[in-house]
Amino acid sequence: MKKDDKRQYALILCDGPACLRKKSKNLEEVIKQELDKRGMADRVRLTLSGCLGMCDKGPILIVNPGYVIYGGVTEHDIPAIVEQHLINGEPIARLEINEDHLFNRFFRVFGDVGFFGKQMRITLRNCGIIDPEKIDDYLSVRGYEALAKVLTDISPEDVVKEIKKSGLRGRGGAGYPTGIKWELTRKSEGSPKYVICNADEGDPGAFMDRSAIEGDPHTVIEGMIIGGYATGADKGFVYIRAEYPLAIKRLEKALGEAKTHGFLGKNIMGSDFSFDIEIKLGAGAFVCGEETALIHSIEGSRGMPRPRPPFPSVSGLFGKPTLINNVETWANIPVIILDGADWFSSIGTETSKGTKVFAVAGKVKNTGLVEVPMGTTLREIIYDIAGGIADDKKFKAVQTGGPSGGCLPEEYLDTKIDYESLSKAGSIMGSGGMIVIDEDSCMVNISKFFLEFTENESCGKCTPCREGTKRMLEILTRITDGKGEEGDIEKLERLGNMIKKASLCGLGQSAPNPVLSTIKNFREEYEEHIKEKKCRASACIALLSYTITDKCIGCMACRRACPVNAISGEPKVKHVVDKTRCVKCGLCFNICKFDAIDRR
Amino acid sequence: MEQTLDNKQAELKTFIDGFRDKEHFESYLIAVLHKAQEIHGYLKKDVMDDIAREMNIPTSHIWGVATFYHYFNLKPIGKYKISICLGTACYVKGAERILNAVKKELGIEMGDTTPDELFTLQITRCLGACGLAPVAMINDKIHGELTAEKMVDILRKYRKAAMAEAAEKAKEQQ
Amino acid sequence: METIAEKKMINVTVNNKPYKVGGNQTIMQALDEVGFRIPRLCYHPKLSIEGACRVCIVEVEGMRNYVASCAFPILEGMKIRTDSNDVRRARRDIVELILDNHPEDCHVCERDGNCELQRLAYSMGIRKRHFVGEKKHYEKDLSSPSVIRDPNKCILCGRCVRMCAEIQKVSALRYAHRGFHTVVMPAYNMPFSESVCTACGQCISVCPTASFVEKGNCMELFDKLTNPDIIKIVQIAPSVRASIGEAFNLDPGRAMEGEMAATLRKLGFDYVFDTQFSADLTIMEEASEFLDRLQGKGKLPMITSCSSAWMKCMEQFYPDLIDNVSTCKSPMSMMGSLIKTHFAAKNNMDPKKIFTVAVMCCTAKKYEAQRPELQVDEMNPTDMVITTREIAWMIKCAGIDFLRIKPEKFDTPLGVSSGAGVIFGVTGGVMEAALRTAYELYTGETLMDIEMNDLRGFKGIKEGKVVMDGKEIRIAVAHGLGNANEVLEVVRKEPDRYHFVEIMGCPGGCIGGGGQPYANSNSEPLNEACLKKRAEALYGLDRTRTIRRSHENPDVQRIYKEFLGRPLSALSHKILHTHYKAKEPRGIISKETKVR
Amino acid sequence: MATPLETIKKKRAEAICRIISKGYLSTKRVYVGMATCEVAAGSKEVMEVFDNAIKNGLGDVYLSQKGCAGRCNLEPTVEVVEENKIPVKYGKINAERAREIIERHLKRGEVIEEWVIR
Repeated sequence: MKKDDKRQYALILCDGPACLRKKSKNLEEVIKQELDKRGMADRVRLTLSGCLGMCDKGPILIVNPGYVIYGGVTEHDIPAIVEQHLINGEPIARLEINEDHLFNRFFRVFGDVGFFGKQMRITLRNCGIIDPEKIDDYLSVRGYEALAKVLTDISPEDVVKEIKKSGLRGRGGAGYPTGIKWELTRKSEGSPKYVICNADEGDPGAFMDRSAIEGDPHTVIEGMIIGGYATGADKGFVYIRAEYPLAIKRLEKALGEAKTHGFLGKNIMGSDFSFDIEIKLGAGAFVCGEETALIHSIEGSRGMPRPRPPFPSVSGLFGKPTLINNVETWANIPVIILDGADWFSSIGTETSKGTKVFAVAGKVKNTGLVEVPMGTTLREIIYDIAGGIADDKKFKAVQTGGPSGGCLPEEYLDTKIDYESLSKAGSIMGSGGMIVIDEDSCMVNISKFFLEFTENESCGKCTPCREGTKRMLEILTRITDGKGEEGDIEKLERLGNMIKKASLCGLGQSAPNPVLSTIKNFREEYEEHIKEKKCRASACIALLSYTITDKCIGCMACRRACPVNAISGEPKVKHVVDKTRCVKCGLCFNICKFDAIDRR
Repeated sequence: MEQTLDNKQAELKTFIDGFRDKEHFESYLIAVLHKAQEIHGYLKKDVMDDIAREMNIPTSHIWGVATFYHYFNLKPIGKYKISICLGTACYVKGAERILNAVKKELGIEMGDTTPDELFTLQITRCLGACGLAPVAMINDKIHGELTAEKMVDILRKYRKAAMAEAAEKAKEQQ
Repeated sequence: METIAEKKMINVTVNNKPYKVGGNQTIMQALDEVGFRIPRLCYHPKLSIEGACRVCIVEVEGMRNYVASCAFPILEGMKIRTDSNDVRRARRDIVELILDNHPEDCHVCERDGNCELQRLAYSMGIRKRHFVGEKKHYEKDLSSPSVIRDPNKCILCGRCVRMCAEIQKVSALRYAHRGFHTVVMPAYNMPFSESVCTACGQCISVCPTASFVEKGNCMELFDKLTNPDIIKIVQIAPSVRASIGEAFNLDPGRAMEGEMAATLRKLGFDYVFDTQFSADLTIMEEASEFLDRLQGKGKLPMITSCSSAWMKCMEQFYPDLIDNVSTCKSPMSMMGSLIKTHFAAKNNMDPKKIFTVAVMCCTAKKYEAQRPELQVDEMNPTDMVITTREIAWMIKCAGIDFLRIKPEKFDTPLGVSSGAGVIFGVTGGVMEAALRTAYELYTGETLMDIEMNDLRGFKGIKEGKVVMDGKEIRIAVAHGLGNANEVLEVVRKEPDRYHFVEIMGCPGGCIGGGGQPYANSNSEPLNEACLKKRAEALYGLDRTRTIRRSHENPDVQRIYKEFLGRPLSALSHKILHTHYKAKEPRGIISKETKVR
Repeated sequence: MATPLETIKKKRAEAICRIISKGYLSTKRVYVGMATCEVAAGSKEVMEVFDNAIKNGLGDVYLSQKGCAGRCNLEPTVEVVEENKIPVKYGKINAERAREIIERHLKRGEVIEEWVIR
């Protein structure tokens, strides 16, 4: 390469805790200085990334294009890297490490984008990289190699051991250790056994599973086949929402191609293991995300949960031992097999290993799908990845776990994401919905929204959920309608705590969470609604009051518009709203051209 | 071409027959209901009666299943099915206003169909297009970044298109 | 069945006190064993576990949430609390939530205070209401002549749904819709009368409230009783006398035969006859029909036809077996037919002025009474059917001191019965009675050993053999339509397996009928001990009769001599027999689908 | 008989050959996001623009669809990957912008900075 080559470079410097400990922090400065010195600053973009999962070889610096990974980089290596690699185009062999984890492919393309910097893509490693409708694309990124590996030389027992060792926990919400689930199903007597992929993603605002299946369906399929092999099942079902036609189409196509290639069907890849997968469609019932309800739905019944035990691993689909994991959990399996349980368990926190996908939505600058190592803080996700609050508003709360989760205020922003710490903070990991709420949203209204959802989705089987959520919703509605009564908060707490502990299934047991957590963290907002009939976010329409300010020029527009004649005033004289007549329809507010209507 | 009723019945029967050799034949009820709805537009009593006979499932069970899942329509639906997304992302971004605008424009409530059988109004929980919030789906097309005004415009376009189509048809028949 | 002694004993603590209980059972069963009685609602020992009402929750140490004791297995070392303030309050709140969505008309409710919900509400200490809000509001379904369905009183315990599907295998009822809008209803929310409902009334039996009640005819009957222009004739079924005492707080098992005769007379009936008389007549016809079939005149096995719920079930679910079913009308309809023909003629009465009432243990008999195919000379044999519960109420309403009434005899000629007629009311009884007569008709010898223990008791399906003149007669007895289904599937597959099959629509036979008194506070619906005592009452009456075989009933003999000629005569066929035909909607019994 | 691992290696090699035979080694590779969310934002039209351009003679370009990378608010997204260069990620692409990418980036090698996702 010649010196006048103006090619651009992207450097990715690992900012993970392990690399930080090895004092790579000042590397950032050193690199910048060196680039400045060599007049390269405009041709090189330096991005800090979250843990790249190569901690034992850190500090890590990656040079793109070419995706050359340098390990054990010290500040003394920087001038050489800039000189030899960036200017002369010759990678430095002595620093290069040969570690190619599956997730790295994503970073080859996206590693220099700030949004992806702090992310680590394990389950979504191929999403946005490959053509999901071509098995060739999947094969080219070591697809089905994990399956081949277990079929060649790992016994089912050892696969289970490996999954246990990885520390992987269910990504659908509760975080039950996946390996133990596998082991229980493996050890259960009964035949046939079944494997189920729970793709009934129903949290409002969560679309991780859809994205994963639409972007990389084969990963899920491969995970399921390995699960079948490990537990001794020969049949799998993907239970997926009917509302996801494209995901269904891609999954169907992927299943067809996998069959053609002999990854599904009789004697997979010449082994004596046979396995098949069928798709079963949901039909619009959130509760079918609960495993016993899901089983009933596959069986062709109403998706109503039943008491456990017996657990599905003992008596599940058609009364047989059944292994149920959700999409994200399944997508982790091939990675654990190929990159090893040891590597996998090196990512994350003490109790929660690996990564978690979140659908970040709400009032942030960059909404989107985010996969981060466990242990990343809420603040990092909201501010570093999602770019902070949109429109320069003030952060108010972050809601995780959807209708089963809770709302966390600012003081919890430095909570490290894992199952335990989120639940300690009063929320849950859930399946990965993350809604950021700013000062324009009313917490009572938000909790009403979630409760409306669960009340509507309650299957109606058990009393606490069926009747209790209805009563809670009635109370919340009257609070937001300005008819709240003294004692309503206590009633909500009393019902909420009872429903939590007495309901039959997870849906009911978690239904009061949004209400209880907002009462805990934003009690003053509830009190304002009830005692002062005031909504500080101006979101509860019935609590708003309209006044006309001095900006009014007396144009009569609002007076004419008011449907109940609550506005009076002579032309060219400031008008007045009769609050006793006002029905708070907001027409005057919308029609005023002079910004003279004050609504609060 | 409009399918005749006999053809429709035959199509459903063929679909059901495809499951007959499967283990747990009855467990395919929901798939069959999906298909029946696809063929007939909604689940009518005599179709469910047929399914009951073909699959040997009590009608009360089929009714229980059909009423449990919100995806199934028990009444005829309009030419255009409007699903307003009330997922969290859309809600936070004002989906309720869109919903109210549609209700007002069409003069119908949730779950209803306009008297001209053009529009059916439903809500859905997250279409997975949160980046475009608030969104609504009309038949299979997703409309994003909606405002109340934009939504009303869209509805009027659909109505205009349908009327033009009807006029065209009337012309042809003449 | 495993007995307690066979269970491995385990150690648990309940409210901090140690207990030894049998393992391999639920927490609720274990607690029952050592003298606790956790409140319960959706649980019923004969039905599958639902775990839905959450009234039976307890605390178990180490578990985050409350545990439904009906559904959770008891485990070694478990530390259970039934009495903490938290769990007590949670239970109370759950019951209040149910109550909050229930009409508040207890003082005018059909259950007359004998309501499980009301008892629960009281015992939970609900004196004030905290969460009152919107209540559900649905139309009552009055379409069926037998059963009224009132969804407003339904608390969604699902016992009726499971009863209808699991014990009866009829599946007329299911949950529909969901959440707060869940309703128990027939398919398509069709009127009950247009559903596959067999009118057996077992939904009423298991309902903890008054969501299901019989279609009452009491007020209409009071009207008739005061009408001097009509002749009021009543008959009373065997099983009513075995259970009516319970409606007056007597322990089960008191047979009140003469008391009933006296009471009915006091109520204003002109003639009080006994269905047991026509039961004897049924035996004469049915035994003869059986012997005919045995000799090649008709299809075997022959299946009994006295149970009205079974007959409706047969027409909708088993039309292929119509020819196997005996053409005999039920004893109730035979009685009505005789009253309006022979009895009227003999006493110079205008049959059109006769009003026949049947007091039955049964709601399906209300349906039977309307059947056009039972008519004689275009008259319904039975003009009105009232249940045990209804007559009990009428007795109270009319101010009759039932418990101190002096027994009287039934009127003749339709009031004398043999012991065989008595045991019609209990499962196996019709078969036993028929065999007592058939044996003698076939062999010419009197059957001495007439108490057939093989056919007694509450096993779902009972099989037996009788040898008549060297010919082996194989018989089967099933009670409850679910058990019947099993036998009938056998009949379909192996038509030669049985010669004679008895089917009763209700568990236990008529003594467990859908019109019988509600269980009292110390028992539960269809409690087997209670059924046993009712059966014992009937077997006791049989034992004390001097005449125990139908053909020995002198009044039966007389009626053949004076009127009918002989069994299966042309007149018999006209008056006492009928034919059934297939009915829509057709019933479907699924092999796999469970109640969900 | 070959072990599954040997089989998979062979299959992978075959797959890569097939991908290459479809023009993977072209100088420029264009990826268009085609998940539900991207389609909703209009990526189908974008895909058509590229597809038509290739059909009408735009050479040395490999076109493929891809799943959603997660940048919801910037959809539809398009990547242009060239060997030895940092892949260029474009956001909020519509048909018109797609045509411009073809003219400026694919034909003339100019990265359209203002649409690049950083």
